[in-house]
Amino acid sequence: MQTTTLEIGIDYQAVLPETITASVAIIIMMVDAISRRMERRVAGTLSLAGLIAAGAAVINLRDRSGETSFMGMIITDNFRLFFAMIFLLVAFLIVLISQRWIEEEELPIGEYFALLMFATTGMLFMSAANDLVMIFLGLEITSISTYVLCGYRRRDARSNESAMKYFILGSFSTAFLLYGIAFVYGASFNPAASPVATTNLQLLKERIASGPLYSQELLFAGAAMMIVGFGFKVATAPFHIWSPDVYEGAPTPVTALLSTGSKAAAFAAFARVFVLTFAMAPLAAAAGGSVLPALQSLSTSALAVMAMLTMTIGNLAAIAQTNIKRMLAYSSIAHAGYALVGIVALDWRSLAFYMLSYVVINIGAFAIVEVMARRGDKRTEIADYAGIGFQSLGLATALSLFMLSLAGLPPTAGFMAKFLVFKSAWVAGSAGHNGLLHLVVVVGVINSAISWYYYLRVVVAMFFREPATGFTRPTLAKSMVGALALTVLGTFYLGLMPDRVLAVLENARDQIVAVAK
Amino acid sequence: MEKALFIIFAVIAVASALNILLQRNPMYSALSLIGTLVSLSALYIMLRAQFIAAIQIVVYAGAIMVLFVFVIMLLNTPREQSNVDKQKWLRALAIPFAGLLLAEASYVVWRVPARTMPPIDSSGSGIGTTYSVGTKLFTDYLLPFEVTSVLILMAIVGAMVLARRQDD
Amino acid sequence: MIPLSWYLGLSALLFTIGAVGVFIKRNAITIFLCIELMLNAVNLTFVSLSGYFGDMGGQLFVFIVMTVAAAEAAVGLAIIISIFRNRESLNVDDADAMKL
Amino acid sequence: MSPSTNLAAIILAPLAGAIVLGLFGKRMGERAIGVIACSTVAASALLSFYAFFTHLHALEAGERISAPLFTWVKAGSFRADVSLLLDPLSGIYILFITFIGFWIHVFATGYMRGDSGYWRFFAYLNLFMFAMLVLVLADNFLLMFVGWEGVGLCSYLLIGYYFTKDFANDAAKKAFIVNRVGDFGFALGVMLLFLKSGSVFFFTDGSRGVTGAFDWALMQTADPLTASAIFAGGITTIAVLLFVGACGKSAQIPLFVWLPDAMAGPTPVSALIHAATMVTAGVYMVSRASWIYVKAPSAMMIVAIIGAATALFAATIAIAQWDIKKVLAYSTISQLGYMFLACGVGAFGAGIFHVFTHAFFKALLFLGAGSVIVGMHHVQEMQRMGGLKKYMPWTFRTMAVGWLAIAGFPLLSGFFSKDEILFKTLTSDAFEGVHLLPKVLWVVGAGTALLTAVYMTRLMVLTFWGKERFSENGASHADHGSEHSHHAAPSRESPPSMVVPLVVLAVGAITAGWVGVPEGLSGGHVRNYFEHFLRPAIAERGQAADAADASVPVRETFRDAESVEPPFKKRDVVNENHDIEIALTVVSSVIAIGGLVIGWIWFRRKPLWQPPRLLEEKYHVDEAYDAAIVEPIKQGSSSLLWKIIDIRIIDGAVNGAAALAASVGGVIRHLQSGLARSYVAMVVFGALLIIGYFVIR
Amino acid sequence: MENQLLTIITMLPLVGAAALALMGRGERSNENALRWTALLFSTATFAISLALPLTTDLKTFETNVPWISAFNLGVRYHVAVDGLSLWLVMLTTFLVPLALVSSWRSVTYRQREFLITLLALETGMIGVFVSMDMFLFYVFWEVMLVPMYLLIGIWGGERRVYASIKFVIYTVVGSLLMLAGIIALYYVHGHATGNYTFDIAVITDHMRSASFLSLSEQRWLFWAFAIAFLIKVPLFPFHTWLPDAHVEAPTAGSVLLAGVLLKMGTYGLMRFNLPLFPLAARHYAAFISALAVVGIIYGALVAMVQPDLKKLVAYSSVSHLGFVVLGIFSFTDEGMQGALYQMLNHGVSTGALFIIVGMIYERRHTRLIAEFGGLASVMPVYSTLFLVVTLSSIALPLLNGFVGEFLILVGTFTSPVLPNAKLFASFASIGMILSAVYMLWMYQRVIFGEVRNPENLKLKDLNGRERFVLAPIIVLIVLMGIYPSMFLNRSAEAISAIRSRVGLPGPPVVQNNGDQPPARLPFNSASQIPKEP
Repeated sequence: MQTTTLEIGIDYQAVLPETITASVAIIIMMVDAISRRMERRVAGTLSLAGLIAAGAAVINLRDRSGETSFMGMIITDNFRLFFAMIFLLVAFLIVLISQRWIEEEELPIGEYFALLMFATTGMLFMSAANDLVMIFLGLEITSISTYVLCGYRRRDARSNESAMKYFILGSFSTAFLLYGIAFVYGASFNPAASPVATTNLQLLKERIASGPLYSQELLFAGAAMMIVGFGFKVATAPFHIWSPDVYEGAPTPVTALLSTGSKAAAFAAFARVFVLTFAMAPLAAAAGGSVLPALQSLSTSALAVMAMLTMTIGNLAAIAQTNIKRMLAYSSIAHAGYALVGIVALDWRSLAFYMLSYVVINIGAFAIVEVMARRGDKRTEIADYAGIGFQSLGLATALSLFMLSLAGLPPTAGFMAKFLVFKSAWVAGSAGHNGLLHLVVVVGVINSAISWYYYLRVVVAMFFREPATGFTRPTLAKSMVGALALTVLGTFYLGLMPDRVLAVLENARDQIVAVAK
Repeated sequence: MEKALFIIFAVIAVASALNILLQRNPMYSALSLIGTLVSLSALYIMLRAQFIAAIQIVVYAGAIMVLFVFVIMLLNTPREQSNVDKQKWLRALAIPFAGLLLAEASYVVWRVPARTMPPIDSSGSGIGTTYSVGTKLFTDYLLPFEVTSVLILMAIVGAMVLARRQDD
Repeated sequence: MIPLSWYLGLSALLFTIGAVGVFIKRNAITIFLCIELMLNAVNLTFVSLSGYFGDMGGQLFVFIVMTVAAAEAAVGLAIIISIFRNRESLNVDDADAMKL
Repeated sequence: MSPSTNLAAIILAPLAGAIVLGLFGKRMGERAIGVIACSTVAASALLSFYAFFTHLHALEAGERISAPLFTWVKAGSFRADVSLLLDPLSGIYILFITFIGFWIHVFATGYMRGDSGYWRFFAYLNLFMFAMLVLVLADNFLLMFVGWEGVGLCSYLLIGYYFTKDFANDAAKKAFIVNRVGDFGFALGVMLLFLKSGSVFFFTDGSRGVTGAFDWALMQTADPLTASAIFAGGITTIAVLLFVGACGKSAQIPLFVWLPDAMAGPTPVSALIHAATMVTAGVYMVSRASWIYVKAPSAMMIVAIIGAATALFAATIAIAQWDIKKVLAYSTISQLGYMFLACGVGAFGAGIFHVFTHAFFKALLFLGAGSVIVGMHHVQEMQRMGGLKKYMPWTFRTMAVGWLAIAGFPLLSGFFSKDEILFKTLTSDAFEGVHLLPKVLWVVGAGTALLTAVYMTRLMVLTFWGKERFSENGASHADHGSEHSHHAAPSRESPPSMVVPLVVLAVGAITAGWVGVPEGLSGGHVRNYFEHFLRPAIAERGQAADAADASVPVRETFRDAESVEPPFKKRDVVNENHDIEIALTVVSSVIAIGGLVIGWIWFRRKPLWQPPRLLEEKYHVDEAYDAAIVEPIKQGSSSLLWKIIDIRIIDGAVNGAAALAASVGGVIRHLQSGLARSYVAMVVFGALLIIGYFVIR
Repeated sequence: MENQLLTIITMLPLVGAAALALMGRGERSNENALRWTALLFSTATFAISLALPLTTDLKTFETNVPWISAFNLGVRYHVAVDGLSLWLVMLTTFLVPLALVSSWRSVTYRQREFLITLLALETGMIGVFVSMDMFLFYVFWEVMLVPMYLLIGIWGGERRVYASIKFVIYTVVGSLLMLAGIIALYYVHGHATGNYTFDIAVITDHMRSASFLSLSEQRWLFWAFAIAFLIKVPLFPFHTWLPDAHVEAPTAGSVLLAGVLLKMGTYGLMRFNLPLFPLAARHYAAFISALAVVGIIYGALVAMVQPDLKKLVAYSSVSHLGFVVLGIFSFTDEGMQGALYQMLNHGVSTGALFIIVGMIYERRHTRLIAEFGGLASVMPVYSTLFLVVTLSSIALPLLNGFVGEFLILVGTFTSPVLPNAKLFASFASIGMILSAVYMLWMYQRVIFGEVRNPENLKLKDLNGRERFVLAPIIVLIVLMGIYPSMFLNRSAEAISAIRSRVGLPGPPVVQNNGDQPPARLPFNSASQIPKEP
């Protein structure tokens, strides 16, 4: 690596998607500043255009396989591209479901979309990161912008509270993550190598795999602290504790973003570190040294326990909820548990597919919650949904579909995702003779069964109960209709014909292959 | 000599840090934190991080803490207005949690192999100088550096949006 | 020569103090200060490792962390202002509208 | 007419009648219904006679006419065909079934006149004929079971014919269920037989590739006469299980309880189903399976003892009943016991002979009773009859024939069959080692015969002689003070449609016994035609064992039973015992006449003599069953199984699991205090755990 | 085109549902159009499905194309019928139109959605029976839950919410365990043979040629599958969802629930548990048979004391399905053929019973037995048809129930695998007595006696539509009783193939069958084996 000269090849293409989203954010701010309020809804359109352009930029990178840019700071591989597409999709859908909402709420429009774009930029960096510093930065960009978004309805005490809780706990856990990074940095010291210590993930992997390490303890403690940090961001037990309150208080589209985009981004970073760096290629023999296997088995068992705990807590607590946003928050915790199984199984592909499916379904669900809630998040109790089934058949059917898909009903995306994750875990457990992984699968399926109960409660409320008074059929904006159509179709598409998407994932020539060669 | 300096600054840092917790007035807590920051800055110099030490004073102790003090004064809180403490039991957790966390950290630190600082590079381009930091920042850390600009911009937007007056 | 572990130990001590502060203090600003203290503790670790390794990476990381801390401070304080306007209180124990 | 068509037509004719009546009967007049019902049975009867007499020589020669129709059930190695079999045993059965059945149909057209369910009644009755004929013509156990359950069904429908009356419905249900208990044994017996022999067919038929269970049985060595053989799962077990079935259908102890209640049905039904035909199906089945029984002496002993016990037991109850039909019902049970006694001592032929004669005189008696009942405007209590002789002369005359026949008055049909049974019982060698048993059984049989004569005399006396008690209250017969408001004055004699069958049957009751005059009466000069005719269809003790021992091809042994005199030990015994037989004939004549005389004297003097309560109340068997079986099951099912196990325990566990999950959820929820600082503490706690795990490992 | 027939049969109802959804929304007169459209589609499905039994070579209907091949998943769209599924498919297509007609007038609330749900349910049910790929099977298995859930929940009785949720959760608990089992089996098979596939026929074939599952693996997998199926059956003590679901479900729902859904459990046992885990099946045969026998007697006893007609029939289903399970685990041709036959019988008879109960419920809006009595006087046709169905249910010879029940008992009695087989059969035979007790007692209380409740006096006898519904069922009841060979012959080969698998690797199961060559599943699955991962 050339560090002494100033000749650094700047590969603009490699950061084009992030550049586009960040630039769009800035453009939105500028347009917002110079335009009158009535014209400000152009911000949404601008965001959509920017996202599509960013998508094109991502696709443009599809031929790269594991090339690093910016002195190893970012890497362009299938992992990055797939997750990038997920984030862009999330942002796209969130923009669609926010357009009408933000106007009705009479909140600053330009800043909202700008912050959304910034958050997207952060997510994109998280999936692209090949260095812990980039992960840290991406995480912070995402987090800080979502702190603001949570408190976006400034006059609403619940929104404030949500922002404050998220902020305090978020920064607190970031400190842990950072401390973990520092430890890992320290552990990587090798006077014979250049640079002597590093936060570059590829280098870290090589050093951990082949040794010698400066201090094994530092590495392990660092890994543990990073689990705390990531665990917090993806909301796994026992670090899930913030999410119900934050989700409930945040404006509904923001909740949708939090539970999908930032969760997926955190999972991307999590997987980048714990699947692609701190672990051996699945089924590969130990390359030498015993540190990597030891670390891997430690994190596998810790994460397995966390996964089981997470899904159980999420599901059981969801049963007792009466507020649909809060219920979806707990459901989101449970899903973090299922997705974590993908990391436990060291299979980022099924994790990625899980995230894609989950994102589509969950945004769909939140979109309907948003429509039903009306201005100021007023109708978010499950009781408010009583009997609306036949008064607003389309919405109710769609919501039922999302609920059942979240529960894992075939042939929808939710089932396919769960199936792949559990399959990976089972296969990994059988191949590695790790009974814990089998246990994870069994606990997972039992939890899925439990989850049916509370997901069905929504269906029960909508279709089986007497109609509540005072319900009027909501009108849908075109953008909302588009979002719902996309999510409904996506739910079926991913469940019925996942072959295409899976093939994209499968053809990934990723780091593991590169390292193995 | 060095050890004496270390001990002095370390004691100041820890004492100030503890003072943050002991003070009821956030203003005093903020001032205590400045004490910690300054003593850390001194330690940074001992660790051959002159540039970092400098910005620690300028940026951290200066800019950021001033921001804090401003906000504290803006909100006009000479004392904690509300004295509700719904979770007294948390105090009871403080000692065991602190003890455990410290024990775990110390165990890790204890196991870190001993190491002496490398000799100072005579060329003057050793670590910690403005030159070396600058070089590194615009080569290896170019992208992170650029990304921080996005971060800052976003923080400005966010802070603006939240802290604007209500009737805006 | 000061052993590396002294620095690391000091850093751990500061981190712990910060962490404990976060959950025993009630004033939002003080809590925030404690978080800043934790970040500084981490910075000390980075700098000391960097110094003992003769590697610039740690210091650069600290540089980035400081920027982040600044951004976080701006947003965090904005949030605190915003909540103060609604509640006239900085006590985080007052904020429990959403629970269970 | 080929045998297949002939036999198939025999069973299909009544079925066709049943279907036509069932579907269209509602819109027909009574006359048309009567014609259809009677003509189909008449057709069946004519066809039966045709079949029987065209094949008489073949049958006498021991041939079996089989009529395979189609394969009914085939799964794995299990196979059962719908195929019919005409042999001496089924031949005799179809003759008297169709013959008596026809006359009872005729009688019923008169008896049921004016009933709103006329069409329904005859549809059921025709259906019964079909089922009964299937039962006796079946060539395998499964098809036999079809008829077996089919007659049960028809019995159910006809007992409950007056469906608005609860006692009729209860009786119907009781009949079906008690029969099901018997069927339970029957089915298990068939299964065990299938397990052992690999077939449920009676006889081997190479042309269809079926092997016969009886041929298998023939090859077996006989089980010893021990109690353990009953439970050994061998041939004795099969025999005992089959007998359980027979007990149900033929109302033997302990499953007899349904038959008295079954009198709730119209009287022709009682005559046809519950006297002449269906109830003798058990005897038929046991005789049919004689091939098995002869290898199972323990089972034979059980059959004999149960038969004798039932005979005596039912007779004692019969003496104390007031309802004319109940008397006849218990009498039927008693006579059925007689038949089983015969089977049990190995005299299957004598048993069948008694079935044959009994069919005539018992049908006659029931129809006579029916005629009386119609005349009395549906009063059945004998306390309120008396002196009917002059109102209903033909009924009286024909019933008198029946009375004498059943009492065993010399030269009437009952005399010969009963005499044969008693003789075979006394001289039986079926129970080697238990020499006393035949004598005990004989004493029981003779006692029963005496009782039979007595209670039948009581019935006749109470009904036809003495004072006319039409206006008396049935419940308090001795109390003249309470004048009952409604008078059941007898009308004139019943219409010809009822009287003619009575006369026909009376002739039968007199003459039916003459086809099987015991050889001993003629000193062995005249062959007992009936017994001889049946011989190819019925196994005898020792026969098969010899066959097996001598490795003689099985088929020949019984095919040529007539020409080649096989070394039957029993036959020799019979020959030697002609003298004994004559002596016994005298004894039984004395018993019969004595019984008649005793009855006459006693009941002419005290017609309303109060019998012992215990007998009048039927030994409280029904109540005991209720208390010991029915109620515990009902209560247990309701309060224990349903309300405790199902709702409390199983559902409780399910709902409990759900509640547990919800309450755990509630607890977890309370971690969520809403206070950010506690969340921080929790994060620290989690961090401590994970770091601790990683550091310490 | 012909080999797409199964797909057409499966999907046609769904197409009908879509058509209903798209039909114009007019006034009330429109409802008739909706009903007729639904009936048209379901009848067409039945008509097309008639091609199945009329074709001698069922293989021609097989469709086998890749579905999800990424990730080396090897999921295929493989549909086929064999002797095992043929009649169950027919049963489904037969019952759905009848269920539709039976609720012709009774469902007025949300007619359109009701019909859509019913048709969607039909697709799900047929799909389960024709799937020859575990993945596909699972998809249909779960899909079918939703319409049933909605049927109970929207159109059900008072406690419909409780009942519907109970139904779903019970089923889902089992089926998700089965999912784990499917995944495990998939891996074990793929790992051992190198051919990662969900294809039932392929795996079954491999299982036969070289047992790749150890005994302990078999045991675990056996239960993973069995629990799902036994809950669905439902076997004692997993049965408590059934009475609730039945009582609350609308008539059409009950008919299909009892008629078809329960069969999926027993079908699954025969399709998966026996051929795939023969050792485990043999090992647990006694245990499951014991549960089955307990279920037979228990179900009958509890049925006896039910005050509610539907509950009574529901518990009788527990009893009857106990027979089916018993027959399956006898591992004899007789028992298993009988079990299959009994599935059909139960579908027809119990379906008819629910239709019959629905008919008086429509008239009186109560199902309590005590409310009735004496209906024979006012509704003679109804009473007669009711009687035939009752008799079929208590297994009267020459009606359908008898053949199945007797074969099962014979099979159990002669089972070489069960210890104390005779004892099992004997206790099961008690169920034969008890079924007569509870059915006849119920019949007596409803139909016989005087009309005591004046409400019952004005009841109208069956109208033409109602007679039309019951007529085909009655015909089938009689036909199946008199000429069962028509049905048994088609399934014999498939059954003995399964039986011979369970027989492996021990001695042949039935003494008299030693000379038969072991039969194969009628699918040519060998061609797929060489695929390398």
